[in-house]
Amino acid sequence: MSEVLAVCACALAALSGLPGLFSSRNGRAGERMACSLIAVAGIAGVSAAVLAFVAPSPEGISLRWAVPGGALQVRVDGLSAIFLGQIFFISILGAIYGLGYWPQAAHRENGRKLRLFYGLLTAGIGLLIIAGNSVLFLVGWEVMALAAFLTVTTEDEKPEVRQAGYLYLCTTRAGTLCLFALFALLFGATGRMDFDTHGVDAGGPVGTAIFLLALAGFGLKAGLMPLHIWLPPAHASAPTHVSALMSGVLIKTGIYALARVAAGFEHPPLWWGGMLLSLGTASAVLGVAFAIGQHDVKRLLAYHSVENIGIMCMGLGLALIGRASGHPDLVLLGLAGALLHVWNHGLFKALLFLGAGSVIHGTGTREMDRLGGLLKRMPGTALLFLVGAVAICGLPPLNGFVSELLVYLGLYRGAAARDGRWWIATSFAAPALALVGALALACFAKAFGAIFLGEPRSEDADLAHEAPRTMLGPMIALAACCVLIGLAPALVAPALDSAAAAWGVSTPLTAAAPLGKITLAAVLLLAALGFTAAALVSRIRGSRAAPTWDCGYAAPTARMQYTSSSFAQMLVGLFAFALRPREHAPRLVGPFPAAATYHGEVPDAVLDRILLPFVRATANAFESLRFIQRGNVQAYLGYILLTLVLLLVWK
Amino acid sequence: MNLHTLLLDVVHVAVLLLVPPFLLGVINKTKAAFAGRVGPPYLQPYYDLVKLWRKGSVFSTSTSWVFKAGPVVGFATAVLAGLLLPVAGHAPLSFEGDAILFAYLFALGRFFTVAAALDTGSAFEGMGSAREATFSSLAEPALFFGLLVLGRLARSLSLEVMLTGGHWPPRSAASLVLVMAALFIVLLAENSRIPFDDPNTHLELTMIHEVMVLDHGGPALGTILYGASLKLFIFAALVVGIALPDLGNPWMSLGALLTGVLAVAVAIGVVESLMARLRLVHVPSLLIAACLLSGFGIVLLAR
Amino acid sequence: MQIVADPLLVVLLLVNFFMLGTSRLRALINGSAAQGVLLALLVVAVHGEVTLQAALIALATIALKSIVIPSMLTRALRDAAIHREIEPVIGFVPSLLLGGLGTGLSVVFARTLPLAPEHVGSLLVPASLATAFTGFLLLATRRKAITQVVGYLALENGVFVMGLTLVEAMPLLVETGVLLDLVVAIFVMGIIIEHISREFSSIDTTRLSSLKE
Amino acid sequence: MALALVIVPLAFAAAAAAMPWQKWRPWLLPACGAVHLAMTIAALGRPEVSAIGGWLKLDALGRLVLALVSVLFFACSLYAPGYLALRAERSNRVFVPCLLFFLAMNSLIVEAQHLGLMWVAIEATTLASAPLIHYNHHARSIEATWKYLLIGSVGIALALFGTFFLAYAALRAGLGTSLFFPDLVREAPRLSRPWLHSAFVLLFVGYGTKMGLAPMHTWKPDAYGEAPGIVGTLLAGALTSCAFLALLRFFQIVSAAGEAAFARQLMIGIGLLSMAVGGVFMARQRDYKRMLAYSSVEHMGILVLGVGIGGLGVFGSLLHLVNNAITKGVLFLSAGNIHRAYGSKSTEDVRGALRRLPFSGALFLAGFFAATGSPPFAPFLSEFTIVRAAMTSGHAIVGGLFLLMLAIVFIGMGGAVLAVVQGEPPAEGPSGYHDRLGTIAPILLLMAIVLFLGVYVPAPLVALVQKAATFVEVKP
Repeated sequence: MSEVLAVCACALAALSGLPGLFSSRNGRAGERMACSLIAVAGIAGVSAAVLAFVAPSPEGISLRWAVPGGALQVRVDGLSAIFLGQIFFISILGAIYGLGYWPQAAHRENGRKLRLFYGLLTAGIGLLIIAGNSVLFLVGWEVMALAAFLTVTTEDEKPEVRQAGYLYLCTTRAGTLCLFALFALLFGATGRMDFDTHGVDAGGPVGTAIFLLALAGFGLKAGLMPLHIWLPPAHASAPTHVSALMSGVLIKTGIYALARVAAGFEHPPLWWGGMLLSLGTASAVLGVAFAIGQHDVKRLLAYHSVENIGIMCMGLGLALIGRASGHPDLVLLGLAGALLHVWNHGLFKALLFLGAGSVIHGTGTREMDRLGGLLKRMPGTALLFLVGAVAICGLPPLNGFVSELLVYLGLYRGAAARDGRWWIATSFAAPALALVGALALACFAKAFGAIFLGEPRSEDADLAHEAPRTMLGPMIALAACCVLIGLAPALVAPALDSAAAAWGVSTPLTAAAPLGKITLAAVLLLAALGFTAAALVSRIRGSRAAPTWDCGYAAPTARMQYTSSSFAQMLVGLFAFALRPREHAPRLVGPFPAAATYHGEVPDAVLDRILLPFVRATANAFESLRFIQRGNVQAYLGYILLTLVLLLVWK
Repeated sequence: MNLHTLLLDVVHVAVLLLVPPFLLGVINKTKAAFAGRVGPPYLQPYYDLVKLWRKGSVFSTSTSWVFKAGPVVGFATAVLAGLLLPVAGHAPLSFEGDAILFAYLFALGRFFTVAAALDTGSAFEGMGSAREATFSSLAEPALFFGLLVLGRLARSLSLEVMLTGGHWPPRSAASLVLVMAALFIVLLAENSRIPFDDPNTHLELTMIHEVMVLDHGGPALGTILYGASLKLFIFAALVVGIALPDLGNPWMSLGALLTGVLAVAVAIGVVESLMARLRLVHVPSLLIAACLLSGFGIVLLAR
Repeated sequence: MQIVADPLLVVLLLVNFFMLGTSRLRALINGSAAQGVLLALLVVAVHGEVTLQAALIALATIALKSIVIPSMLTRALRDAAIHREIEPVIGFVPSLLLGGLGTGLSVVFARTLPLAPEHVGSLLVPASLATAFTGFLLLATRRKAITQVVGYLALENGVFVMGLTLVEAMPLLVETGVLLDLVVAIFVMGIIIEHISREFSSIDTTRLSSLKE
Repeated sequence: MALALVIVPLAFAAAAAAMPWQKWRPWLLPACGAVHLAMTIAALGRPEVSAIGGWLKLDALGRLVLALVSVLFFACSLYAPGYLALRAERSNRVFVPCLLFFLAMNSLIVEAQHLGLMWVAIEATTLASAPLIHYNHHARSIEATWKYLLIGSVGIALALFGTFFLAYAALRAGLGTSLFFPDLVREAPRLSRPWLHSAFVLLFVGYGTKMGLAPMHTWKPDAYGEAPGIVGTLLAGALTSCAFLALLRFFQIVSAAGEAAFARQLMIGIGLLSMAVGGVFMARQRDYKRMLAYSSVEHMGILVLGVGIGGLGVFGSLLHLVNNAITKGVLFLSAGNIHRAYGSKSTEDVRGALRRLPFSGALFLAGFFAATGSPPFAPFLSEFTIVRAAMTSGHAIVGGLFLLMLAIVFIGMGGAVLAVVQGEPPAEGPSGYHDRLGTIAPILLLMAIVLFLGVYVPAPLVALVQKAATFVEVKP
């Protein structure tokens, strides 16, 4: 039943943009139609996910499919349902948001195209998540990748958008080719075209190759450091509600597929988990460190996706370690932590992107150093962004805390293990995660502060306007979910249990983690906050207002405020060994130095310092091979002669 | 829940709310003693708090509700964190993983304190908030390494078990000493004491925490100071809790803990009297050293 | 038959060297025409008797390779008003040396191929390989379009010699088709040469290198 | 029927040459294309199609290639009137008959069962296509034609050499006068090995030149770059397929002789080399039509590589033959439209095709995705099948290199394609070309086929490919 619903949802989503193509360029009918279709598809998709939790049907549907190696094999188990629900939920909200953010009336050139590919993107993700056959999976995977590329390049008249699109396209293809190899190897090992890895020797060369290929192919999609290079520019270039979908859902498909492939390996070698845990940790720490150095709010959010993907990989790595070492509680906590974080990150990251979109909509800029003081001009957006910011930092009482707590619990369980020496690895991961939390806090304090607090730093910011209801509504829904999961995590425990069943875990999560106590603590926290606030408010009622004191400085201006760059400078300096920031600092001479400007930026070190030089060198090497084809027909004939002689000698 | 536990909980809350300002008094007395002065009375911090609470307040036109939320969240999170800590051999709120909540509650408080500072639009307060965010992110791993050592020894991630377990194997002593040293450094950093910060200075350019509250006055400032003293008490209790053995009797535990906390206050006073404030650029080094200390604690456990 | 064929083949090889060594285009074309005559004679020689098929093929060969094509090339030569191959990619002496090397290799290579009883000891296979190699060498080392056509002819002649071993196997229809294709190919090449000399006012193929990479 | 497939186009060609009306002559193309397609369908429906005492016969391999040639030619013939109407200034008196003659010769290649006859037909296609490449009559097209003619003729001469070698091997085996493929395959184990090896090398190099395998591919970028899109399509889709068919016929003989291992090594090596050359020259390629030619080199490499891997790989390769031909149609025809509109082949001048020519631009982009093996387009299925074959038959390293080449190709080709389709178009050029039904509908048809074959491979096609694969891989 849920499979049928899910397939219908995908089909509807894929077609959602089509009617719009035939409607007028100026009318609103097309966009409303697309939005309603997505909404219907989304409701079907979310119901499919819920149904799968309530009444799981492990068999799925399998029909013949007339392509070589293909079968129309579709199943929605707990693991798929987690992701399925998320994609359709966020897709609906994004589509509604798009009505206000990217109205046809204001984007006559590309509005219809964008909606077409938005629907296809949703459908592609949905399809790959329910696909049980590898050809079907690859179809969904690539539809997703191409649709994402086409949405990212919606504004292809801008050079930076074209660059981002090209980079994304190349990296996603590299990943897809890894998957070709992965599935071909799996086919060779099992003779089947699905995710079933039973019978593959995990420790052998084929098993190793499969794991490494999965790590590369899915890691590229997920944006695991150092494979994250495409992610910041692509997220920054896409229309914001697409960024929300990409960051919230698209990159998670990598996590989904990794969890799916790993699920089949009953006895993975210990180093698999260790590697995933280390990569996840590195990704989390460096992701957030890069985020701190950004000026562009969307790039900042994109780097946080790298960070959060790292946290999810830490969870998955922990689960793999648990399997390898025979600790089912680690498997449960790691997997549940990772999967809950998938949901949570989808919610708060979408919320933050939509919030950033409202800011861009209201001010026309994404440069944080040109913003400020928006809280008074966009109170709703500010509050919702704040909710997202607190959630993404993993702070109680919101949802981010719950999933991070699960991962911490797992890491501590691992650290307390008495068999072997692997516990040391997990015990270094926990403090790293703490560092990540603290850096994320610094980063979002900076972002929230620079955008919404203080005084506006530019005229754009001064004249900002609040977003329309179509944009605020989806954000409210997301924020409500963040709060709900944060306050009552026990609600989602059954879903996580059902997903963990895919990994053969049968212990309920409530038995392994104090979900009820989290609710109690959250309620107590709210009570304490309420009480303190009430007391303070009653005392300060009727207080006076005056300009900021600022130690008695006589003429404060908005330009004197700490900017996001200055806020980040110290942290960026601490991580300079990895971030390689570029600074253009003036030399100030004499007691009354002349006016000077400071400029600092943190470009992507992996992309700028490793990948691009490598690509350039390769292309140059290729170019130097061009002499082969110099237009000289004698040489061409000579090649034929040479080939002939060589082959005749060889044979 | 029996009556005895309820009584203990009430005592816990009472101690938590009443004792902390006293620590400030002890510190100031200690410093005065070193300087050869009489110093303010032990109860002076209480008088200050009452005075501040009675004052009127002025708010900057740049600020919004976030500015007022800073003190509220800072105080409320400290109170809740206090509930997680065993004061009389027992914590009112305790569960597996509450140590994480403990750390993250302070983080929540920090987020709003920093945001409140940025809300003023003042360059000084921005500077302070940037420093606060930077240094605390370095202190965090040290704290977690410490918690990890305790967690591995106690096989639990609940502060109550970790701090009242008490029967550590002898060979873990070295690790515990390292952890205590690291946590003491974290305590100094988190509570803006010398050598990280000077609560008495008036040179705003060099300050961290104090500079963030420049624009707060009256009741709001009072709430902040009260919250800060709570935080000091809680960190001191954490450090002392590691050292204290399990005494069996809650009242004896309480007495021992309070004695220990006062001793920590004296130690802080001694440190502040003997040391100068570090140059700002050296602060990260000290914090990283703290991380290394507690990280080494883990490595020692692996013997 | 071998008694007649082998001397003819030796002459063919000598003509090859002549073509590699000469710089005068007219001489080159004449050499090619001479090869045509030799081939016609070889057809008869290899058949052992003058059958109708052999006579037809021999006549057609002479007509095409010694009369039609050479006269066409000569006309093109006259139109383009050139006489010499000035700067070959590889000089004439090295060309000769390479040609010698190629001929030697052809002999060595031919030895690795087991022959049918009636061809054992015959020079047919090595001569065929050597002539084809010579043609290839002309194609790859000469700059004038006409020289290249002659090279192509020589290549075809080499192939033709190989075909002589198969006189019984190849049906007349196919032989005719092969010859016809050859003529049309040369004819089309002639047309293109004409276009080249009109468009570039030269038939030097070094001018033809604007399409590259 | 077998004879009609050759004769009818020849008759149309004669009619076209005789027809005096420039305006109506192009319409003979769709007429002939339709008739040919109908005849092909009818022929495919019959179990046995042969003529002239077995000289012409449709075997399993022939059926596959004939179907593909016919469909491709039909689509091109639909495109031709619209295209030639745009080029009204130029006489089509040679162009149209040559196209029709080309079709006739392709049919002949496919059906020929005699070694010599097939050679004659292939040589004839070279001659027929020379005027087609020369269509534009400017300096560059002359140069391209000359190179094409010379290199093609040399290749063909080598193939003739190889044919003679093979014939000699047969002669020595005492097979006497029969140079029919079925006989050769049957008697293959008796063929002399040294002659057979040399023959295969010569034929491989000879027909490989025709097919455009590296390093014999050098004529390809010139010819494809200068020829009109419709000619590029037929060369890259139909002619290369016919040359591949010729190669497969000899591969069949070699494998029937039990010497497949030797041929496979050669094919894998040359296949990878072709892909590498394609990749190297597509990187930073500034001429998008030449880029398509290198893409064709790459795909020829994939074809022989698939056969070299063997087993499932042969199936994948033959499927890819179909998919590649049709995809190339989309690419060449849409690139032709873009060329027409901008009057330039350089990616430096051509920008924003998606805006200026929404249909051609989108089709070009989609064709690029398809050609590089993106699901859900058809080439994905065949390429993935080849990867599977490589990974399951112990050719894991070959499979890895194959994927690496695909990645390089994608990056190189993507750069050029995106440069063409994206961005803000420059000011309107002099041509004033805009997408119209006549020049778009045929490409849409081809694209629809590519997409359709990507999500559903009809059982008859699978059977056709399967039969052809079994046919090619004869066990000794």
